[in-house]
Amino acid sequence: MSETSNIRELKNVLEVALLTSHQPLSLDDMLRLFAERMERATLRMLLDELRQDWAERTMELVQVASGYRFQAREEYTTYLMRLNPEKQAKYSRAVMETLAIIAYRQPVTRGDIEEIRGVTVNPNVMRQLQERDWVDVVGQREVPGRPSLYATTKHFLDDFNLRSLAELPPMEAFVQTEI
Amino acid sequence: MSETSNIRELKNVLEVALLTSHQPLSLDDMLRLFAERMERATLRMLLDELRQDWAERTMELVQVASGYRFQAREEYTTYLMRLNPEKQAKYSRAVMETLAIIAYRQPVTRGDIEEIRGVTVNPNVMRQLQERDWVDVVGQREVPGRPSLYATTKHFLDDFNLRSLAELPPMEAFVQTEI
Amino acid sequence: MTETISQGLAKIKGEAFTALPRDLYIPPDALEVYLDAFEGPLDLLLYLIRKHNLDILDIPMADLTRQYMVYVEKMRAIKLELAGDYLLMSAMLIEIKSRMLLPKPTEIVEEDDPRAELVRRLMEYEAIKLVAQRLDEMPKVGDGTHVASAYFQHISLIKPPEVSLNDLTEAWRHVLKRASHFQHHKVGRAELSVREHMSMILRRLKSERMLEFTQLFDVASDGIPKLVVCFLAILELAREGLLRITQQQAFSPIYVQINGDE
Repeated sequence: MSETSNIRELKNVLEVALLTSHQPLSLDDMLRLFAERMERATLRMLLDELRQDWAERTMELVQVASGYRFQAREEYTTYLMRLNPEKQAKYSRAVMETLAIIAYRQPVTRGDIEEIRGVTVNPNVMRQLQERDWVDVVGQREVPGRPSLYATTKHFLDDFNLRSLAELPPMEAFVQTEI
Repeated sequence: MSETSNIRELKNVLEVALLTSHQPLSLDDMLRLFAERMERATLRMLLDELRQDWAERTMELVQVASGYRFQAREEYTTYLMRLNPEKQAKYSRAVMETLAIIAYRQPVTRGDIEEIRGVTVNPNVMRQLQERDWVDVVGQREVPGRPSLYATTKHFLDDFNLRSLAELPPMEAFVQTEI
Repeated sequence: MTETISQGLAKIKGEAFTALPRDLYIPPDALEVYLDAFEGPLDLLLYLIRKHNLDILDIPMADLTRQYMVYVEKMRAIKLELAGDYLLMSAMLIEIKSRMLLPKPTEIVEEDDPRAELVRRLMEYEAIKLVAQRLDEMPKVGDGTHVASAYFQHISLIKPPEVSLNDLTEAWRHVLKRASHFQHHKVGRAELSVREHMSMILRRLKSERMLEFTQLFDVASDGIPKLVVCFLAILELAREGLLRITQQQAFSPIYVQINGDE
């Protein structure tokens, strides 16, 4: 018995997934949506149809390096900029600590970060770091759930005026004096 | 000269803004989208139409404490959960009970929470709730030591799909079991 | 009886226990987990009341106190640090019990019942416990509710927050201070560059899928130290199970790919 009876329903699942995802979805990601096996060719065809369904609408389905995403058509940018999502002038302590852990311990999973900080990682924190293009996903750890591995980006090094991570201040001094 | 020539166009702008915003948009946010002045009543009417346009579709336009947002219809949850098998770590009972006390008895001090739960509040519990932005300090009680008073945030209501505290599940009185 | 015990124990992290071993014999290891399942003295008392189907409005104090004390003794035996809040409650129970032994006035007004305060607290705690469960089960953003977050091309009008290297190291220092298991951990330059190479290699393999081992080294332009670091990074990735390194037969090319990639 098929859980998704028809093409319309399959496309709907893809549409929902793409509209609610914080980051582009790869073909592999999208294949995981369905309990049943799907050919990559079928998936590509569905995505193509979905793109056409939205051809006259507000968002467009585009393909970028790491996968597919819906994005606002350019003509709406002027409006959206007015929204001015009042970015806070400072990152929270959670954001900075998470960034520090990723910088010093990469590649790490969300679980690793939680273990080190002792608190759950707020999805918003990861989003802020990814939006700023300081952190991205470099792979999955091969354990149940295949958690994403996060690492800092080149852009992070640029913004902090570093040529490589080796230029980050070493921590020996702190640890010894501190505890 | 009107920049948005017709209702269709106005609704499109709202649709794009709501689909790309990570957080709910208030009426004031949405009024900022348009260069021209718009009545709140007009905006409400447009939102209502937009909700109807999506009535048969994958996402629904809902209203929560801090505004409006599009979210995936419940029937897609099963699919979407497969996308992130990396489950959000569950909060402990201590965290959830503390949250419940703050939600239902706010504003409360740590002492109040300890009195109700009969155990000391672990500072880590408060930290988790504050980091998630579900709880914050709204003042001090004017007693010796001036302990902080905690309350839930708008963000808490948003995350729990609530428009106000009045929508919290009702507290049940103690039930004598038959077993 | 043993059957009910094991059933109850199996559900430890989930719902409240459904079965309490009447004789209280639980293997010592299990007992620790078992007692851990209680959130405090009130939770334990509620459990006992539910379990023995006692009337909350007319609690038999002698019974309840006795049962409670049995548990507390067990706790004292294995987890002394837990006992603080529990001991306080023992004292309260005993006090209530003794006050009930005092000669009563002919007419008992409800407020005079020494149990009133305890009952009020138990009822309040149970109500909170129930709504906490409800809250936990509600779909919420990040757990069951999926909100729209499609992309749009930001034009940077808003200056993003400024962060200095100092802020970052300060944050890291905080983390170290808190995470006690980091106490002896040193993050030196050498290790950092290995970690950096680990990320770089993963990134490259993500786009190119499979590479020949030698392709990972740029012998022409990288100095020896960098080559060594790169090699260490490959070893570390292999150790963490992130890479799959294959070779068809001796002396044939060695291939490196991300573990789990088809």
